[in-house]
Amino acid sequence: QSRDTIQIAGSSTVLPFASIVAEEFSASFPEFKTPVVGSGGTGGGLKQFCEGVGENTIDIANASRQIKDAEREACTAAGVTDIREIQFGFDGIVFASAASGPDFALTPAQVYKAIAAKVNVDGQLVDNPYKTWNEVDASLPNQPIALAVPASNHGTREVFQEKVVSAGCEEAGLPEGISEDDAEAACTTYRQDVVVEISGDYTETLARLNSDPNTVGVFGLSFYEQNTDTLKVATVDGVVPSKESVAAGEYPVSRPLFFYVKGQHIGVIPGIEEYVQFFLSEGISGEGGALEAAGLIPQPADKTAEVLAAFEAGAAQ
Amino acid sequence: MNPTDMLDRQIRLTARDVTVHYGTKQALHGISIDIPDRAVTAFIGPSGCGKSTFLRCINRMNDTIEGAKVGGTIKLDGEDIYSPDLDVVELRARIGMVFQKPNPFPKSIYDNVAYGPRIHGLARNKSDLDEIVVSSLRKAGLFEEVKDRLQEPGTGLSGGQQQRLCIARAIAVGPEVILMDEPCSALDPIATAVIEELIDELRENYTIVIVTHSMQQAARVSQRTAFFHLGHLIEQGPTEDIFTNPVNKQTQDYIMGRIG
Amino acid sequence: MNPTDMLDRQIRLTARDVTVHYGTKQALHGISIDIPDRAVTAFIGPSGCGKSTFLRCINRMNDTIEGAKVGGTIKLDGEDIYSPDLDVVELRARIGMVFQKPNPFPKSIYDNVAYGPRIHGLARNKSDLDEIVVSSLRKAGLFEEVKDRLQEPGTGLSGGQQQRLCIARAIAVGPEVILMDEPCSALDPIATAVIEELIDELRENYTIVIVTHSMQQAARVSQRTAFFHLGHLIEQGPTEDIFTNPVNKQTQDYIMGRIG
Amino acid sequence: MRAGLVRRHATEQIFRGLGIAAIAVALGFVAILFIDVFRKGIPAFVQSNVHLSVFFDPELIDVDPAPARDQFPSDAEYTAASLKWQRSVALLNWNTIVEASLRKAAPEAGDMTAREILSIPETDARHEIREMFVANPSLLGQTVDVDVLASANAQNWIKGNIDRSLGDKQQQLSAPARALIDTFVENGTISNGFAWSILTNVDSRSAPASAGLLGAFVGTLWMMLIVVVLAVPIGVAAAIYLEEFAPKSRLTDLIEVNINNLAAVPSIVFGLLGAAVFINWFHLPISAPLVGGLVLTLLTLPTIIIATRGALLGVSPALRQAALGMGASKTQMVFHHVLPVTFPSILTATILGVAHALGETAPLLLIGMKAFVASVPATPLDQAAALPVQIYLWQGNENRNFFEPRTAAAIMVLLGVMILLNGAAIYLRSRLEKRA
Amino acid sequence: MNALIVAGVLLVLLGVSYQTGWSKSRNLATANGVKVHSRPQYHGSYSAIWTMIPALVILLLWAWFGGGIARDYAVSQIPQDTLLALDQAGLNNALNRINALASGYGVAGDVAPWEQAAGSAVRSFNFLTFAGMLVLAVVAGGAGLVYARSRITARLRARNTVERVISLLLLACSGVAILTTVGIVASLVTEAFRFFTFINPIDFFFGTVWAPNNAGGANHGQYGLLPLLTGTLMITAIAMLVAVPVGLMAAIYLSQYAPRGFRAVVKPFIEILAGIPTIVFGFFALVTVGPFLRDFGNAIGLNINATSALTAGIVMGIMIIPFVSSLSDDILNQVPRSLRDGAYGLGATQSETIRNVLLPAALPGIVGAFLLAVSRAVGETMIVVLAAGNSPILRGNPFEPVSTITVSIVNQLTGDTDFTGPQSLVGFALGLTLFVVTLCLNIFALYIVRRFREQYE
Ligand SMILES: Nc1ncnc2c1ncn2[C@@H]1O[C@H](COP(=O)(O)OP(=O)(O)OP(=O)(O)O)[C@@H](O)[C@H]1O
Ligand SMILES: Nc1ncnc2c1ncn2[C@@H]1O[C@H](COP(=O)(O)OP(=O)(O)OP(=O)(O)O)[C@@H](O)[C@H]1O
Ligand SMILES: [Mg+2]
Ligand SMILES: [Mg+2]
Repeated sequence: QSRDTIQIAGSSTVLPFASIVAEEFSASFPEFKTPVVGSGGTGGGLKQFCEGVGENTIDIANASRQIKDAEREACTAAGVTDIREIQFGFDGIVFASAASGPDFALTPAQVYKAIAAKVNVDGQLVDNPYKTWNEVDASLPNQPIALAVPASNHGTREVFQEKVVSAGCEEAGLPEGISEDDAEAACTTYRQDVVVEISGDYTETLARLNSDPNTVGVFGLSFYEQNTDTLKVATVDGVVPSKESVAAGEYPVSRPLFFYVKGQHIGVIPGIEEYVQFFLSEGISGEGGALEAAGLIPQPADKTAEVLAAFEAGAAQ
Repeated sequence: MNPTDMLDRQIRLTARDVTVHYGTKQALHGISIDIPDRAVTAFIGPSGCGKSTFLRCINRMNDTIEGAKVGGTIKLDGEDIYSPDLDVVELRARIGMVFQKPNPFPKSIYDNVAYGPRIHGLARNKSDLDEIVVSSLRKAGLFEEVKDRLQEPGTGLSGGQQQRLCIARAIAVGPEVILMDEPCSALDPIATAVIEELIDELRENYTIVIVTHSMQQAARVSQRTAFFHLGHLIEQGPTEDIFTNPVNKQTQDYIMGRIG
Repeated sequence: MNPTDMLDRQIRLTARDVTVHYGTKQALHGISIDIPDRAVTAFIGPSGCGKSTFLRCINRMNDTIEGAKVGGTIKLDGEDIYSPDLDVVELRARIGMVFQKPNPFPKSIYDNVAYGPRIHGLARNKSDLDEIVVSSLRKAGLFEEVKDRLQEPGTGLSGGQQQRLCIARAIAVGPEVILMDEPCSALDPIATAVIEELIDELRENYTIVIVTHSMQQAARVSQRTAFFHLGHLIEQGPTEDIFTNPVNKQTQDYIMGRIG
Repeated sequence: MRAGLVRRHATEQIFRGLGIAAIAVALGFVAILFIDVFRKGIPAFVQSNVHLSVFFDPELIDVDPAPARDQFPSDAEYTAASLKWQRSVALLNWNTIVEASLRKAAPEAGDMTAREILSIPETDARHEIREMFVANPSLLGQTVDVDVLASANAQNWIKGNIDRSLGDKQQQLSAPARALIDTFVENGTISNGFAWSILTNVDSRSAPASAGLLGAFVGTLWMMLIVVVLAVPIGVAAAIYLEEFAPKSRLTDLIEVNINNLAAVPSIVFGLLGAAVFINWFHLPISAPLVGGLVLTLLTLPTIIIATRGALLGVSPALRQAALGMGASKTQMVFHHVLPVTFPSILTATILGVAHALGETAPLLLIGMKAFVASVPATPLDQAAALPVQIYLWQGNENRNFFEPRTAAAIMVLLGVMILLNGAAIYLRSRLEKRA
Repeated sequence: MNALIVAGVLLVLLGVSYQTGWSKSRNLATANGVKVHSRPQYHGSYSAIWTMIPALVILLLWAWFGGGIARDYAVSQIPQDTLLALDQAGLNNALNRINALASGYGVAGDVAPWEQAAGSAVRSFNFLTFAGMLVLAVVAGGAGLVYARSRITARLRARNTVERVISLLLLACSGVAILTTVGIVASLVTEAFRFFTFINPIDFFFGTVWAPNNAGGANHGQYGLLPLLTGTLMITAIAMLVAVPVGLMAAIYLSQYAPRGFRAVVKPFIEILAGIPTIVFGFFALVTVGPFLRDFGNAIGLNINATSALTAGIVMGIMIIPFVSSLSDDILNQVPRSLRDGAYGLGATQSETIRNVLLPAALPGIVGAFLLAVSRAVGETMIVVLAAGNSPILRGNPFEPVSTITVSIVNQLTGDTDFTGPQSLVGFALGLTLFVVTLCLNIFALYIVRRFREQYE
């Protein structure tokens, strides 16, 4: 007989949310087994997802970014043609430092200046001279610069680069007349002495902070919120990151979260449809729902309705 | 040939032009010899002359030594023992061997002796096996000494005891040919006498080849004697003839204790 | 005591009430014996009577056997060899041993012999060492046979050659006391004669204890003989006396070949 | 020579000292790790329970009576109706009942919001109560004493996992909720007990305090069973073939090198292999201990082969000759004499290999076993997690205050499994070991 | 289910055939007092082999070709005109749907009538072929049994046959290792080559900068292998510097000096180190060892980074201690005691005996243990991720952060990267490279060991 448990895999950012939904789903739908939620990263999850159609492939891939065209092609080539995208909320990305340390009020430009390999000093691109934060900007604490950022294998890195560093780079301005390539390199190359790249999860970032308390770390909002006793969050452009400020679009550093459903498995593996509907229901991913309590930033209800409608219409996008 | 020669009896083993090389070193040079059935053949000769090497050829134990190469032919009952379709294992079961250095298994005394009968299926049941073990140990003159400790390891025995254990182990299988490489080297005169008696008894039914350094022993137990020297078979013949009337000067010298 | 007794010479070793247990089994029962300097003492006795065990007590090789417990006292030149502050290593360097089963190291023949001199720093330089090796091998009557293959492994030698190698190895260290456990068991008469000659020569300066099963050998090489039986020292005395005029019935029986 | 002796004895002492030092170093690390893990993990074995007296209020539980079997002609119809009823029960807001019970226990909590009150019991309290009702619909209108778990944050507060002196902003619970918890602890509504939940529950994300190891534990047992059953015989057999039977040739050299090389292949690559071969090619199920076991088997094979070969190399030729001389065939020689002598080494190899497999996560990632699985696998074909995976997942949980000890507790359990598995092997080994 | 039926049938065949051979042999032995070459067990196994092999061959043929036949049959069930209209992907899709229908597994969308019909035809075809195959297998097995039985005589060398089969089985077991290698290479190679369509191999193998760019677009970043390779080698070297002396000395102490009881207790304790999940070691390194080393470095005037090659290497060294210590201990224990006695008898101290006699004699096995330890160190990931600083920069200072090949493999394969792009494919290329590098190291090691070993024996 065919598999009777929904198989999910993918992004570790989405994993906690999906797990909660899986559990609540089986509590509410006694006829279905609790879905299995695997990790493996967005890429890994989509790879499994695009392996083909059938019992030994997964039904749903969690993703902290949108599927790429090349991936979609690979999927199609393997016969996975009915891919339904579900966007279900946002993930806020915050800077936080040890609770015992000084407060940080950062701007993208400051972050850029602190970590770029070369910065613009008096119209010249020179090796980054700053050692402490207050050298970057007098308003910042006198503390050696050390920033734990997600490594390039993380989806968060892209957001961090785009919304903080690149934005900061632009804001800070580059010397006149440098080529586009050089400009991009200047905006995307970090100095190795102060930047710690974290390829693991936020716990690892936290451990870095513990081992070197001067470090400022990049965390998920939900991670920070559950560890307010040890972490202190930094404002960005003066905005305190919170669910409200992210949802309202005031806080700049956030990204949407997704999962992808293999349409061909609907009706074959029991419960997929119900799972999606349940996931998108008010009580789960809506405001005040279970996922919000777990740190998800809900998206507007009309957006959810739109997503659900598209899903139910079976629109293979 | 002498009329008392055992060679008028049936010949069990014939070796022709047997050579052995260890790597590049030649240890045996063209040995040709016939070994009669139901008789004891003694190999004598100075240390290092190739007696053990030749003995090991007879049951193909040289196969197990890396770098050893055997040439020539050896036949058991007319069958070439080096022929590719001969079953070496069966051959070794038929041609038992007692090694020069006692090498008991790191098992109990009982299991040491019972091992052969077990793998060859010689005992129908436990009491059969017990009997084989006890009688083999008894024949080797060891039973009285170890009867209270059959379950203790065979490696915890004294040198002479180990040697007798290996003899018991070899005869427990009831081989047709028994090769004994200095079976009494670690034994006192009485134990030696027991083994010699055993050999005498076994001779009734089996073919026995024994390597010994004791001329007296060779004279006592063997019917034929072969003298090896530096890898050559110098002389062979009925034991009496060899000892009383050796043809070859070297043999004479050796027996007289002049060469070694 | 007989006036020709060697005991009027200086006594090197005195054993008093030596007992050995292997686990619960008692292998030696209160052995007391004096071993004179510059003389050969022979231990005789049936297989398994405890000769090797007692020999191993003298240079504390029993320490290395798990479960072996030694009681009583043994003194070398008046010094208790079982005293805690005695240096076993030095003791063993002074009391050399040739084991019953030849146990060459898996090294070259040269290295086998050179090992002792090397660790004890007996050679100043390479040529010194070469000399020690060659002369030891020569004394053991092995040199001629192996001179072309000194760099080949000692384990590739024949049984008798291995035995002589072990003798060469032991004397290369120049011990004061040499314990030999059946040093000629695998040797032909000529090789045996060489070793006996060696023993005779060594006797001039050293104390020698030899275990042998050959009454003739004991008679030939030893000045004193001790007869063991079932773990007891039955009789000891000048060799002549023991062989011609044993006091004890058991000794007599053994020598006459009546008990084993 | 005397002078030499002094030097040699000094060397001897140093050598011996080095040996002791090495042992001390190794044991020291074991001790440090153990102390580290135990110090962190032991508190997790205490859980706080909230004693509630729950009133199954008919006004709130407004559902039809549960269907009875005799109302339906067939089992299928009954099951369908029963599931339908259960769904309608599930749709009720059971939190209100939990809240009411808590309010009953603490009259002083009058003005607290529902959210604050419900932050005290674990979120699965409502499921627990609902399941009681589903199992026994006659509870309607009755009051029953129920023990539910305190929430993770409440437990952090009670156990002091979180610094109690921190200000409101840094606390996870609101000030009234914290005060209420303290009151509950005082009046005995909340009490501490041994955390059986760790051992008897499956993993949970929505109710972290109830997260347990049972599923992962069973998954690991299945995998280890497969590893032991496959890797040991295959590994030993391969080693025997290579060492005893294979003609010594370039080819065997190649195989030898190749096996040594396999040992160095990163474990995640074995995961790739497993995904490609077992899942995509043989169509075995994903997330199944069977596949995990097979992958870990391949992972442990080199260890066992190399170690066994090393041991076989060390068997003295005299023993082999003795056996062959008795008319034992090569196979008999190997199986009757050589193997028994090398048994201790083989067991050591097994211990090391299985220990390695036991703690491995990376390959499981690619075959879908690094997953949140809230069930106990009944067969090796069911979805399951594994203990190291569980450790990994818990280790990454956001609620550090609660999951740091819990992770350590999971490690303790893993170590326990390992010690048990190895214990058997070690017992065997020490029995079989006789100095040659 | 099918598998269970097959297994059951095979088991029954096995039992019957063994029993047949066994009892025939017994009768031979009792009937006429002739000497039977082989023992009844061997005759039993002999006939079992003759029974199982034909049956298994049939089953394997079926497993191999059955799929193709079923596919052809399914294709034949598609109406001609529909078939002509289908391209390759469409055909595959149609076949998948038919098979899904045949196995009672629903399909998405509407089911065309011909699909339904084809589905049920395939279903009965599958059933019939399965049953037919089973019957055929039993018949073949039975024929084998009859043949084997007729061959069983006193002279039959059943033992030799059985043993040849055993040695073939043993060969097959070592074949598993080979197959694993083949599988690994195969599962790496295509994707690795895909990677090289993005990145020039020269840039990969000789590049000194490791900076994958995940942002998308044409800029994939730089994929220089050298920083990772040096990191791997450095950490492995440090780990071995810790594990070899400690492990070997511990082994020597345990096997030669320690009392039995002490050894029995301590050895398992040390072995625990091998089983602690590496993530535990990783956090231990990051939180405890790293800061300790940093402070220690400050105290003696060295600038040691908290996360560095040194930290990772030391902790990894600790983890692999048991690989060296336990295996070496067993092997040392196996050296015949007569060798030890020989050395003691010459007045060698214990340490001299160990160094000069025991270690050389045990060398081949000990080298095996070292190799195993090196391998674990090379293949280890988690410790490095956490403790080495994850800093893929080419530098030779062990006090600075580094990264390794394995870490990058895991990161790139399991991240949020595009699984079709070089960001993720590089994992395969790295895996393949590591495979080749360690292969070369192993060949070198074998060569060294051979040269070294020949002095002894
Ligand atoms: N390691 C041991 N463990 C247990 N018993 C032993 C051990 N070594 C010797 N024995 C027993 O102690 C007794 C004396 O042994 P020992 O080796 O001293 O005899 P031996 O006089 O040298 O005999 P042989 O002439 O046969 O060598 C024998 O019964 C023997 O079985
Ligand atoms: N494995 C081997 N490798 C190399 N040479 C060997 C090997 N075995 C024996 N030899 C050599 O072959 C020659 C004959 O050895 P063999 O063992 O046959 O002598 P033997 O007559 O039995 O002597 P002994 O009476 O000393 O036992 C000797 O020179 C010996 O060194
Ligand atoms: Mg010989
Ligand atoms: Mg003895």
